[in-house]
Amino acid sequence: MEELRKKARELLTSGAVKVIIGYGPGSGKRVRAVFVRKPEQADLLICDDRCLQNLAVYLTKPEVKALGKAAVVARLPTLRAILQLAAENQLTDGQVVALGISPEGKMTELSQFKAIEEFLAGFSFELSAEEKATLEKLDQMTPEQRWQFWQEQFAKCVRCYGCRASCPLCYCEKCLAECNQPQWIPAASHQIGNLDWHIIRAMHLANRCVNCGDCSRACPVGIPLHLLNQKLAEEVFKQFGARSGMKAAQEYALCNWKLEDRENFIK
Amino acid sequence: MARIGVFICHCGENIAGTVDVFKVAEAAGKFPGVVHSVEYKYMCSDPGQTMIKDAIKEKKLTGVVVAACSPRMHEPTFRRACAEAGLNPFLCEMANIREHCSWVHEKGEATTQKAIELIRIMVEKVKRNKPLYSIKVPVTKTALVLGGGIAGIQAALDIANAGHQVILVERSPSIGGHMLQLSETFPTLDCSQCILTPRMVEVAQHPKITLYTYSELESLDGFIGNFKARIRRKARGVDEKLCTGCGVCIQKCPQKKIPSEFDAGMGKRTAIYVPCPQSVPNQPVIDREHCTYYIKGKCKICEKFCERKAIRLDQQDEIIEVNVGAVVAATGFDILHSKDFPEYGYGKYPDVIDGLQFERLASASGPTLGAIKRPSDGKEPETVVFIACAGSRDDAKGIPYCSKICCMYTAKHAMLYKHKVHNGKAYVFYMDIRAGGKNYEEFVRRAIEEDGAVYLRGRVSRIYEEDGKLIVKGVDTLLGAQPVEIKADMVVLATAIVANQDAESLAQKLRVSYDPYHFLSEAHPKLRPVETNTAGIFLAGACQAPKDIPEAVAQASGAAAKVAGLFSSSELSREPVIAVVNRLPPPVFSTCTGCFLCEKACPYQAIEREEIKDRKGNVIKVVAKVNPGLCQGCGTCVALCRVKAIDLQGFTNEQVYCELMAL
Amino acid sequence: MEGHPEDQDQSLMSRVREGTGESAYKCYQCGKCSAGCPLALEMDYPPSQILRMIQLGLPGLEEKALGSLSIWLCLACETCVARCPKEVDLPKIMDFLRQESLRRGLTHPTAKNIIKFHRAFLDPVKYTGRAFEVGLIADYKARNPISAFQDVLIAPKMFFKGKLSLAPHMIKGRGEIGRIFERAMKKESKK
Amino acid sequence: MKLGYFPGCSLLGSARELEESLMLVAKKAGMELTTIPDWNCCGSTAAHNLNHLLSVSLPARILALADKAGMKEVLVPCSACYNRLAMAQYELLENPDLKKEVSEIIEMDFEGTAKLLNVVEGMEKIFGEDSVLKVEKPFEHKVACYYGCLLVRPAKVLKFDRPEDPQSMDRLMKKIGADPIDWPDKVECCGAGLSVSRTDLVAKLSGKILESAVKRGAEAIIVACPMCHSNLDMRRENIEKAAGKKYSIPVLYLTEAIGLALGLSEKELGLHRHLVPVVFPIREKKAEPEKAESAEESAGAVEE
Amino acid sequence: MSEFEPKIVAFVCNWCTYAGADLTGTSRIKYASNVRMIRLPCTGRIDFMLLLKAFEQGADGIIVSGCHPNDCHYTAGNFHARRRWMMFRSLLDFLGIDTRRIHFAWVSAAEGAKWAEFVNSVTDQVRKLGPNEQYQKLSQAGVE
Repeated sequence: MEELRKKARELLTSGAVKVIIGYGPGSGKRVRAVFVRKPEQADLLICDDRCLQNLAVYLTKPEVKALGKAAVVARLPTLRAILQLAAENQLTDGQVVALGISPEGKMTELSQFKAIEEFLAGFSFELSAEEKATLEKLDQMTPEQRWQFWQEQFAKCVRCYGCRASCPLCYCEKCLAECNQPQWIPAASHQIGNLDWHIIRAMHLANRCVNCGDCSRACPVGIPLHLLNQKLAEEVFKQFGARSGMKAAQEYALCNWKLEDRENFIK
Repeated sequence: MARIGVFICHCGENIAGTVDVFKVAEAAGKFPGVVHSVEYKYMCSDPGQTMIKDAIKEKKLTGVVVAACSPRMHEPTFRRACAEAGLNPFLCEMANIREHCSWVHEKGEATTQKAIELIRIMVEKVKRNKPLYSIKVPVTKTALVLGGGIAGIQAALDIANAGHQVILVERSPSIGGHMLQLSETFPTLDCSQCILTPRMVEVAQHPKITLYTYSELESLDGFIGNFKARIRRKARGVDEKLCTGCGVCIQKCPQKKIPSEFDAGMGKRTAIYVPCPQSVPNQPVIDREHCTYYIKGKCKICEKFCERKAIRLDQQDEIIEVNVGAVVAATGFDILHSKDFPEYGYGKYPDVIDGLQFERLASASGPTLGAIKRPSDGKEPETVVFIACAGSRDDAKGIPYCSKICCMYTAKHAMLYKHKVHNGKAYVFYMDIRAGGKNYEEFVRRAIEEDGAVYLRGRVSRIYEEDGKLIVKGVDTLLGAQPVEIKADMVVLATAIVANQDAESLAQKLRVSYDPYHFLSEAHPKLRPVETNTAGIFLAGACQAPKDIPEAVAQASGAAAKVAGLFSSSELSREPVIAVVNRLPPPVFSTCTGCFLCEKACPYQAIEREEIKDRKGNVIKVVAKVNPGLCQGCGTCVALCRVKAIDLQGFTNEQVYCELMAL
Repeated sequence: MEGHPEDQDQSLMSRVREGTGESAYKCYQCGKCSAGCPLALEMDYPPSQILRMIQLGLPGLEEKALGSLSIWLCLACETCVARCPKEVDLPKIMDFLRQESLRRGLTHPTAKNIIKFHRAFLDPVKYTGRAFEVGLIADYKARNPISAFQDVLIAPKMFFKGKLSLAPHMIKGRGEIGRIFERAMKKESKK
Repeated sequence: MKLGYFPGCSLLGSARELEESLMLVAKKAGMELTTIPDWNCCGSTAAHNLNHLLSVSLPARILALADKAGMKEVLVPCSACYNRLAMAQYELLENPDLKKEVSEIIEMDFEGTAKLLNVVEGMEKIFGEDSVLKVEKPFEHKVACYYGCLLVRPAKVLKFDRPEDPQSMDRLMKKIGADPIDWPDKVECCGAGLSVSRTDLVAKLSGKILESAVKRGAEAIIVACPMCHSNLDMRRENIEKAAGKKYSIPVLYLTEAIGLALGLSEKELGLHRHLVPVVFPIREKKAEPEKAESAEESAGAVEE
Repeated sequence: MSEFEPKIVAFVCNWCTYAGADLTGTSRIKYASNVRMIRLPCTGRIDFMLLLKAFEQGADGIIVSGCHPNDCHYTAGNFHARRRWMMFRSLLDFLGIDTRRIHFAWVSAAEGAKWAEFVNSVTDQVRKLGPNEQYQKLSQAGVE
């Protein structure tokens, strides 16, 4: 943590960056995102187990961009999000400094995409055994049971779009949910609209989601949305060998194809 | 408010026999927005079309649905009729109640009901149709032909003779290509150079053809009718305007032992050289890799002896830019090289040679003046083994395809050898004899029956040297796969035809697709064999697939006809069924987020990046833009776009959505 | 699924495909294998012809292939597959044909020596874990009296040169090896 | 330096001199060879002729033992064992179902991580660029390097040298002062698997190889494989009988030739175990007369 | 109605399947009249959202069909579509949506008979599954 604060002070003092996006004290025992703009505020920064939010979400916000070059405290999913955003032309190299935090809590300054790529190459992007087991459990249900499970979940959805707001890859200025000519997604939070919304969101995040889990954490009614994204991430990897956020010049599996792609359902 | 007219065709009994057209007309009349609904015996007939035209005028229709046959049949007819009545043709849609309804279902209520629904779907669609206008693109009436082999020469001459400017770019110092290397051609055995050189001269003298030899395409931008090509003119070291082609420099050049590319290594050349005496242009180039001056910094003998003072040792490569409206790729082929045949000792034994090398041996203008002499000791070989399918149809060597011309040229080689060495023995190992073509089979039979070439069906497993002979270990499968050993003096491998080494990078420059073997791909294997999937770029010759001379020439003329067609008017007009990225007033400018995932997906590279700038010129955002010249309207980008910022005219999201809502 | 004709029956062709993953259909009978095979001339049918018999699958031909001497003469020297333009793994197919020939009891009479030798080789391995050259020669001769004199000349010389040890080597994991043999035999015979 | 080591059955018996010479050279180079504990027979030609599962399972046990012993690289001097081990490893890694089945059969987990080295690769390591070994008595003979089938094929699996015209042994021979000939039979088959059961065929195939080497002036044949050695050396009488002529050319393991050049004695290297005496034409007199003699002989043989 | 007649919506590309279905017509091959075709230029254009909307509009079964691999009029639209459907289908399955109601096929312009057979077989299968209750219940629940 001291290391991080020191680096933050350094970066701000030297003027290398104008703002540090990191975690700071929130209400109670919680932490929240803070935007440190002065070296003397660097001591606000916290880095511990509570700091899970994917701060890459702020990088595409015009208000944040207006502050100038940013450094962001970045755990692995945040680093992946940065590369994925780069692959989607939302960030350019050198625009952001990542203060990479390894799972052991060690900090590394990564100012180029290449450095982030190399840093990430040292870590596996496999789901944890626990995550795999959860998916497996769902996979082993009958379709009816799965339908039941998800319907119960989606019934709770109030369409607050917290999932969208927390997602670093939901940076579209005008989300499809707001398109009304035609109105693809019924606006009200009834069953069909909810199902549509979550299917569409999952499809849009296929091979883009970096598995930070912020959607589920943000959901006020506790829908395990990350499962949908994890499922598709696993499918994309299994079928096309692609993982999101590995390279700044990443290819997107769904705008690509191979003659050897194999399915078993097209007659 | 929409005012839609519905016109239901009986098609004689074809529709009316199964569908209750009267009931359909009545039902359609009640759809919201429909102000006119009629049926008629033959809508496509003159009176039928007149009905539509009259209704458009009288009822002030804003959209027309013709319920009849397949739009693939009569959509152009009815759209034309609408246009004649002053309605934008893209406000007319067809409901297919014949092929998709009356012909495939039994007479009855369900079928009639289906016809009604099909019309309802189209009515809902047409209500959202917008007038569209054909896209006009200006055309630069100059063609760029890449490659000066027989295909490129033919294409260039045909286009030029149709009255258009041509720029012909050839990589090597002379045009002529591989055909110029050949001795005689099958199945007529006429001399290759005798028929080719007049064409080469014609190219050089044609007022409409600009010839750039020793030049290569650097890059190509733009789209059909409006390409910009950058061409690298490699430093020749000789001023073409001054050089008379007297050849003194070549005689005096001290570097005389460089293997000649033109002679496929069978002969030698100097460092300043022309590939062969018939070269066009006949001005030499300096091969800097081998020239003493460039290696050691002194020599300049050529400069000293050149009376015209045409030698330019300090010349640099030059890049020129040209505007062209169409491109013909005629970059030809290569053959498989030595490293691929360890079992045949090709590259190890000098007397194991390839087909092109044999051509040079057999050519009257070749290094042996047409005498068949083996490379190792210059002796006349008494026994020659020819091996067809050397590398072709060989998955293990990565070439599963048939090289197409080897059967014929191997028969020719065996024949030429027998004509020149009467007592010689010619053995041909073959797999199948593929001699489809005018007079081709007869030609092969002649090699066997009249010239006595011995054909053995089977592959050769191995070649090795023993006692000065090449031991060819093969098999004859017609003898029950009996191993056969032939002691040969020379072996000629009909090595596979492969794409040029840089074919892939050329394809990427041209943005045309290519197959796994790097041959350039035609737009459709049967119906569009000379076009590529990039509009305005055409193919000729063996860069597309292995071909013989007549085929290459035919394709070149076909490509030339396509180019001449394209150049027949100064503007080209295209269907407006293309994708468009929305543009909105500031501060949004476009709902496009600039993720450019569509860019990769587009099969036509039609997605471009547009920078939106403020008044000071600062970039506010970068959004996608569709190049209307390149977009073919498949709509893959539309399905991919998360925010639906991109849409396909004629099949917009709204149109399709409303079709579904009408179900 | 892909409806390849081979998958639909129990022809030798489909058995080969199951057993080796190799398709005899890939072969287009160029004969390069027969041309390079060191023993093609000794065989009753050159290798490419064996493949042809499998390809055709006509009555009698499969038995002819399985009953051939060729499959037992194959040295597995891999010259054929190294040069095969269609990358057909013929030695692998030969291995399978030998085993199939044993399963179906179609083995060529003069191949019996070869089989005896292979069995004689494997027996000590089964019981001791390693091959035993003295035993091998003795055992092979016992199984094959006709050729009893073949190696009479060599064996004593080998002793003399210290090249043959008289006692077999016993490894500790003999039990494991025995079980490996049992399981492999059982599973293979069921195929 | 350390390497895992799998001797194989032949090296305890008919190919003792290969092990002896290899061990000596390795020791001299400071290379420690650790034998796989409780190794078993690879099953050789016999297993893959009769039972596919057995032919994979026997090597699988060996490889599993090597894994267990933590060996990263295993030197397998016998080409036949090397080939069987490499083939089984390849097959098992390619086919997860088979891997599972075989793991059950051998009662051990098979991972197959160890890299296998054949004897030529082993010697390249032991006698490589940075080796401490010095050539003391150059092996100045014209030699025919004979690789046989098992070292180079199938190339897809073994990925060793150029399968049609390998050079690695030739390079090693040049290094010790020998003059390797260019000849076409480097990778021809000697008849290995039929060594005992069809001596007639083996005599024919091996005879062709001998003839080709002698004809091109070789003074020794250098081999890497016990099978090749036994066919060319132990079966010499059979070959001579079939050919109707005598051949005196000795057959040396490459380890023996290297050992000689390093100054090791013939006895230590086990040269006395050969059936064909290791004698070279005397240099001073030049090799020509003897070669001429053998050429005459071969001409005579043809006439007979 | 004595038996349940499913509503089938087919999304087809203009160049292969639409033309193939035209050929079914010109060959006068009869098939179930349950299908309604939506013509699009290419399978690449078929947005997965269209399939969702079709279910919501009461479709009991859905057909998606286009050119065979390598035959796409636009060279690669069908390859893009294939990847999309691979993902979409596994997502639907993961959500418990009955994937037996969505059928994919490659039907070329020459395969008029295949089109008829395919439509018939899909219609039969969906008829056996009965009405699309999952979605019907959702829509009822959705009425506010």
